[in-house]
Amino acid sequence: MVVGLPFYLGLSALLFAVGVLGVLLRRDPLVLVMGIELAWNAGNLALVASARYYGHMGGQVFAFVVITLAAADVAVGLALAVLLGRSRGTVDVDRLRWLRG
Amino acid sequence: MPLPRSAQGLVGAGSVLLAFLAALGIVATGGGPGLYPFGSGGALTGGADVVLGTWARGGGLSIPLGLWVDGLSTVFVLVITGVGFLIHVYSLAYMGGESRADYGRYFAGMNLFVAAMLLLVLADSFPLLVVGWAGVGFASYLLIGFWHDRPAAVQAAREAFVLNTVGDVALILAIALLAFTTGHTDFAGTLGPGGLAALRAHPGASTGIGLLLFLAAAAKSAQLPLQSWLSDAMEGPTPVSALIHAATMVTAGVYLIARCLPVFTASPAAAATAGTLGAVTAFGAATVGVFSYDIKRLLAYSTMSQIGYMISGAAFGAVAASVSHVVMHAFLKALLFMCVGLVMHATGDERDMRRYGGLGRTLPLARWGFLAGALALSGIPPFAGFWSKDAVMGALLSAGHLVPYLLLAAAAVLTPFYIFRAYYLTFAGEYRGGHAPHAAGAPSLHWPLAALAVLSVLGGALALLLQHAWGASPDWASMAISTVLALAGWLGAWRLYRTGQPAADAWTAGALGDAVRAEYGWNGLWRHALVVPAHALGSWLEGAWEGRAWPSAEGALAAAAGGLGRLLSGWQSGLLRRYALSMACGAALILIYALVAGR
Amino acid sequence: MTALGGAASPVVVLGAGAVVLLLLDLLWEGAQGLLRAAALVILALAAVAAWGAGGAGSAFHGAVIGDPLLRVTALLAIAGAAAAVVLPGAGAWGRRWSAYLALLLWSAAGMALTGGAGNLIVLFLGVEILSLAVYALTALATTDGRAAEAGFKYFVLGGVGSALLLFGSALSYASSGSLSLATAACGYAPAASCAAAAAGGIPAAGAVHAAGLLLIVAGLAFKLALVPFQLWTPDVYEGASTPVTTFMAVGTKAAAFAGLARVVSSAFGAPASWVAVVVVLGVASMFAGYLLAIAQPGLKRLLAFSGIANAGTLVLALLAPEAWRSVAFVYLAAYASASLGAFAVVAAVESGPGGDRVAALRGLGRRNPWLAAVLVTCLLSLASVPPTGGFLGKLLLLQALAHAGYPAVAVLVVAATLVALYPYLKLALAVLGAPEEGVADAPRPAAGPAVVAAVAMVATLAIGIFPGPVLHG
Amino acid sequence: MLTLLWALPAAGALAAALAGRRAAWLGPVLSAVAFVLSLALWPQAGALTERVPWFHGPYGAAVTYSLGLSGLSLLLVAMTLLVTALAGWAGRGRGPAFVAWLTMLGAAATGMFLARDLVLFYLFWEAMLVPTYFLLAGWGGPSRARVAWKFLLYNVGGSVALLLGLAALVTFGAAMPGGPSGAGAALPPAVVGPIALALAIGFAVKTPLFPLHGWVADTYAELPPPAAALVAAVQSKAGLYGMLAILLPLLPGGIAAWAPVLIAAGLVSVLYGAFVALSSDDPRRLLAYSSVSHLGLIAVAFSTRVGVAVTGGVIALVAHGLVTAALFLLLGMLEDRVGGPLRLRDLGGLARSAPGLAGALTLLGMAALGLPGLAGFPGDLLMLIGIYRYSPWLAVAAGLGLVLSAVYMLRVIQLVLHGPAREGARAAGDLRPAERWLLAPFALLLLGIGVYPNPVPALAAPAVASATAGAPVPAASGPAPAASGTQGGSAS
Repeated sequence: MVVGLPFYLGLSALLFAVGVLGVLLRRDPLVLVMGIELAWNAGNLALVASARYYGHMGGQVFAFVVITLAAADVAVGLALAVLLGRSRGTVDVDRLRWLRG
Repeated sequence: MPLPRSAQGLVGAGSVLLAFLAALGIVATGGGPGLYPFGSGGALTGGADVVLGTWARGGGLSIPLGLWVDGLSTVFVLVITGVGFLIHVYSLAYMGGESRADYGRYFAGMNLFVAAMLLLVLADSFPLLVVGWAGVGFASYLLIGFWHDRPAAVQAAREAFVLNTVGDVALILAIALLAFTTGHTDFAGTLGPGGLAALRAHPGASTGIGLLLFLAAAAKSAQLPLQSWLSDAMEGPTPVSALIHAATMVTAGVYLIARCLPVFTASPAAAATAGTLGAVTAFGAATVGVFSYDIKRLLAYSTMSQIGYMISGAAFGAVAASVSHVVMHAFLKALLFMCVGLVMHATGDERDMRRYGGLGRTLPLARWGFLAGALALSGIPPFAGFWSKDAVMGALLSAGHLVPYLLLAAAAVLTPFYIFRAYYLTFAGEYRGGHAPHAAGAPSLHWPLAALAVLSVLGGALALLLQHAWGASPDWASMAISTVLALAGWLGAWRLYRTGQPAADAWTAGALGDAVRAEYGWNGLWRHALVVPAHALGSWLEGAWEGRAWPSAEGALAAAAGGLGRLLSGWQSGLLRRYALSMACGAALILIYALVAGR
Repeated sequence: MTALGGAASPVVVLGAGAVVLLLLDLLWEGAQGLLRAAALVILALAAVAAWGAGGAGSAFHGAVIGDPLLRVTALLAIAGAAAAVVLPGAGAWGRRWSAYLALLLWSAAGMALTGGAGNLIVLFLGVEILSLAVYALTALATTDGRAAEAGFKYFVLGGVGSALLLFGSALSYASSGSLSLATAACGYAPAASCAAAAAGGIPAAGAVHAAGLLLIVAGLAFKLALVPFQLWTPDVYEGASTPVTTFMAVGTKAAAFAGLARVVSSAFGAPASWVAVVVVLGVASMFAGYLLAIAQPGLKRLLAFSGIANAGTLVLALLAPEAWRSVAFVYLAAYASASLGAFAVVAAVESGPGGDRVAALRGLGRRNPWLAAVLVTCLLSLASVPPTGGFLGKLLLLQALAHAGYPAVAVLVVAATLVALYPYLKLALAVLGAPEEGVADAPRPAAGPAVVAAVAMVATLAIGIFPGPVLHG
Repeated sequence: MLTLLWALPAAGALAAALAGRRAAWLGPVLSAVAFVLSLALWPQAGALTERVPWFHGPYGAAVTYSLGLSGLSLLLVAMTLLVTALAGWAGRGRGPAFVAWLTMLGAAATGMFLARDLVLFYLFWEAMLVPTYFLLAGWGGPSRARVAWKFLLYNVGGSVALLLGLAALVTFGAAMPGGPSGAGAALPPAVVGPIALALAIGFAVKTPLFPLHGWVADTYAELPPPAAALVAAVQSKAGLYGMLAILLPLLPGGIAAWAPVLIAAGLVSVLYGAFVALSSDDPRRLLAYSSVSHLGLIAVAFSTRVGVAVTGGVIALVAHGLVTAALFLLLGMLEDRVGGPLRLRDLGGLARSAPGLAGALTLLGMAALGLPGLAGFPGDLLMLIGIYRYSPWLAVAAGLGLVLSAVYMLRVIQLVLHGPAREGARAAGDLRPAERWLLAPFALLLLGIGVYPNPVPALAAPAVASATAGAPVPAASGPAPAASGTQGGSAS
């Protein structure tokens, strides 16, 4: 049974869901960053699979761009997490309630 | 800085005299009262239309600005200016007691009245007639409430004006219906042959117009159902009552119905209604007159009654008879009011007849004047009233309108009774008043009275002349009956009150008398049926709606907006993960919608 | 290829400029005035490039499209950046002042790129460059914890937003086989331009494509702060320093709208499911934005919600296929100038005792008439009262909606305007009313905010009275 | 030249605002100059236009700054400028800022009456709100803040509805009659109904008609009398002018669809206003309710689209403006004498101590209730004739409104003037010469229009014709009224 494109799309949707749930359920900033990365990579997977399916290079190039941007994103994210830890002492996301209303 | 008293008087009376002379000028140049206004088919043909310009034009309707001179208007002009001048002279001395400012204000009011009345009778289109019509109402409002520090006078003035406004609005609606039916608002267009044809083509509309015209006439001439204001209007000075509420203004209604004869010929139903109501008023007012104690109110009811005659006469087509009665009535009623004026001056403005008595000796001129007026009013030949009142009754009898005739006949008996009751109570027997009466007064009070007395006695000739000119032939049979009726009424009063004893009047005191004196409770009816509920509705609306309903509605709106704002700000909880949750839900919803709706 | 007039020239000028600034800082230590002047020069150059790029046609084989939309987006981004450079309040950066300026320029470049995006890759790239720079700008603005909190919140939610955009692009690519925005919505465009998709023929291509397109719309809706993705906006606006907030309010909205317009405009004509989503999001944002603005104590938060509401209104312009460009340009320009003016007043007032509390602003008219005049004009423009630009924008929007056959939506816009009166006019009237006792006199505004305020006020009124040039981008 | 008409008072206002006390007289004087100028333009009424291209909307609809002086706008402009000048002169004691805002309101209203482009009309329409708000907020009575806010919400709400209607009109290329000929594309029938409703709501708030009248009584009660005089004389006319100049000519179909609703609202306003006026004790609120009642009648007359009724409405419009302005100014003089706001209960017997003032109040009161011979009557008469043609029962109800107006206006005259003198009236001195000169123009105009009203309908004829073009003449039960209305002579 040939594993066609829909299967890959299904898998990437699953991955995307896991990533978003990771952001929703966990309180540790680092895990949040991981969740975001997972969601991004789900997109990558779908891109690469469809590029392979259509035989274009477009999808692959897009994947490379996404990978580099993900790296930059993680760098900024971790820096912000460290800054947050230093200035607020705690690292629990739910304690961030100064700004509301 | 008002003018000196004499100058005010001169200007006031002089201007009316000049108007009278001008009127005589019209008569001299052939435009005289001889011109019977209506042509063969009953349409308004005879008469010169002096057009000055366009009063207003818009939307396919053009209202001319002009004067209409024919027999009918000339007669009225002569009466207004003639009797008006006499009353102005009379009031020169009568109003002597007022301050200089009030004296000037009085004559201003009187002149405004005469001007408005002349405009009313000379207008050549209905809108201009309404201008005069309401001007007269406004002048009467000013003059009834002349002594405006007396609450009774102010209340009477307001009641008079409001009821007049009801009449004005009825007249305006009539004009609207006329314009709707005949496409015009001027006399030539509406009452001329073409207009008459249009009216005949729409009997329904003609009846409507007729009824509305009667309602307007009823307001102005104090006929049922809008008659309650006239008796209260006696609060004004006596010369005002004489001019406005006896001789001229109250006859404006008669002029209107006479002028609009074509409408009543086009719809017999309206004519019958107007005629019958006129007769009922004549009879009703006469009964109230019999029981009255206040002499001015008595004369007011007498006027109401006599105008009932004129209205029913005009409505049933006897224009000549009814107009001649207008003229005669102007003479005799002005005369009676002047005599009452002298009596009131003598007795310190006392109006209750029970405190009169024996004034014949102290006021001989007033006594003989009152007698002459009474004889004329009662319709006893050969005095003035007989010729015109009988002509009206004769016309009704010959035309076969039995019920109105019987009512007028009954009134014809009551009239001599109540007027001679007043005569004897005032001038016969002993003086029952407080302080001793003193006869005084300048000559200017006396010679107008004398002139009117002569006219009341010999006026019959004028009436015959007019009726002959307008083609009405006297009816000898009804003359006989009228004479018998008048003498019977006089005999009754003579037998009962000859000695001038107060006991003779005891029978009018009872509960029945009070009810009748209150005009059968009619005044109260108006007040409770309309005035009280109007004020109640007004205060409820202001209290409930303006006071509470609107502000609370606006307050609720503002509160809702604020509340919603606070509710939503709860959503802005500040919790990062809750934000992420609502984002995820949003994306999920969109995804589901895409899969379901997208192709 | 990269002549000054090329479609991508503004991006290049801004990017290179940022690098030059960092080098300058290396050579002259701490010369803040010099760096500020250099930044302004670079921005001016970029503006000229943007003006030229507007008519330059597509570059990089259609990856970047130079048209009036790009010109307007780039110019607004540059205006926002210029305001951020001039307004005070960025002092906390101290030694790292050149880094602040560089990040500003890079973010502006990202906005210009998003504005001119021709295909999905460039769109995603532009959005990410823009976002990353702004996360940093927000977080490092002040030393207290609020900025850090705002920055991190913005980072996490921004990450999820970009994930939506990415996954949407992937699905769209999967079903249509093409990355170009011209055919992104080809599931709905006339069949001719989507021949490639037919060839691929994966099962349920239509549904997958619809999902892809709408997820892209959702991702951009996050950036535009439309309901339900708008929760981050008030916290981030309040947390960040005023110049950064000003830049974000003007630039991000323009860029995100341009991206959305490009994605959606290729699908005009065909009955598409995105219309319903855009209408629902737009109307919800309008009402939520104005209602939430009623009870806001601070002017910055009030302007945040005003931004949400105006974004909602702006998005509705897309419903009119022919007229959306001119309507959007006028509305965007009017919103931008009004926001710039309002934020300039905030910058001037917030250092005073009352801060940007609405209560402290009461009676500003008596104490500082010129500042009050600017604030009132901007508030009137936001409440779309003539003769300001806001009114004209709304008038054109109503016309477009009426002509495009959406009378119901037009009525909703009018109803929302009615609700908008309450917050804006209440504040405007309080400003002009009598001051509360005990509130000290407002400090004389520094040169920066005064200039920005003046320019913004003139721009708001000019758009209202002579909209000619703006109408055609 | 036309721009001068509204630019002069605007310049006067600015001068008064900037130069302070010294230039307070400039506002009224410049308004008076503009008034004279407007009279000078009388012969060219209908022929004068001014047009400057402004910008092109998205659908090629050219929006131009264009002014035009039709007969109707000449009437309203002249009245506005006269009232602005006199009210400004009466109010100059309250400081230059007051005069500035007052004159600015006059200028905005003049501009609106002259505007011949829908967008320009809307600009002036909104511009009228600003000065009224500041007059209220600055010089109002005790609860001025709440009332100013309520005024703003009602009016701006109404004008937002108007914005929707006008925007749609401009989109479909409709242009105001007399303005540059727009694309003139016939509006698609489906759209006509809703646009007419939007415009009707906008105009109804300003007129005010029954459900939307909440703001009138409070606003007139809070505004100082000279300001209330101008607001009452000018703002309420804006609503009705809008109906006549925009709604009727451009959307005949729309009006026909909404006529029953408009007539019902108008009729309720007539009776509601009259009844409430009957029992209100504050003369300012009473004048407000009498305005609601009278303008409701005019709105009914316009909605019937019968030529005679619309002509009558125009005359009544001008008459109401003059009468209400004069009554408010007189009220101001009365309040200066008695000190502070009046309660009808504690007034009385003024006729004794101030005969001049009594005469003025009686004359104006009579004009207000439409006494024939004064300006109120011709308008009421023609309106009733026209309304009768539309439906007899409507005319009867309108007639009831007139009777009620007589009752409540007389009540005011008698409570203030007659009866025993109460302490409130004792201090009142009679009218000073300056005050007599202030009221003289009103008295003259009211008498003039009352006796010879023809110039007014003649001026308004083109506007009436365009407003009632194509209106079905209700089938007269008799022969159709002669179209040309020949002078006298027998009807067909």
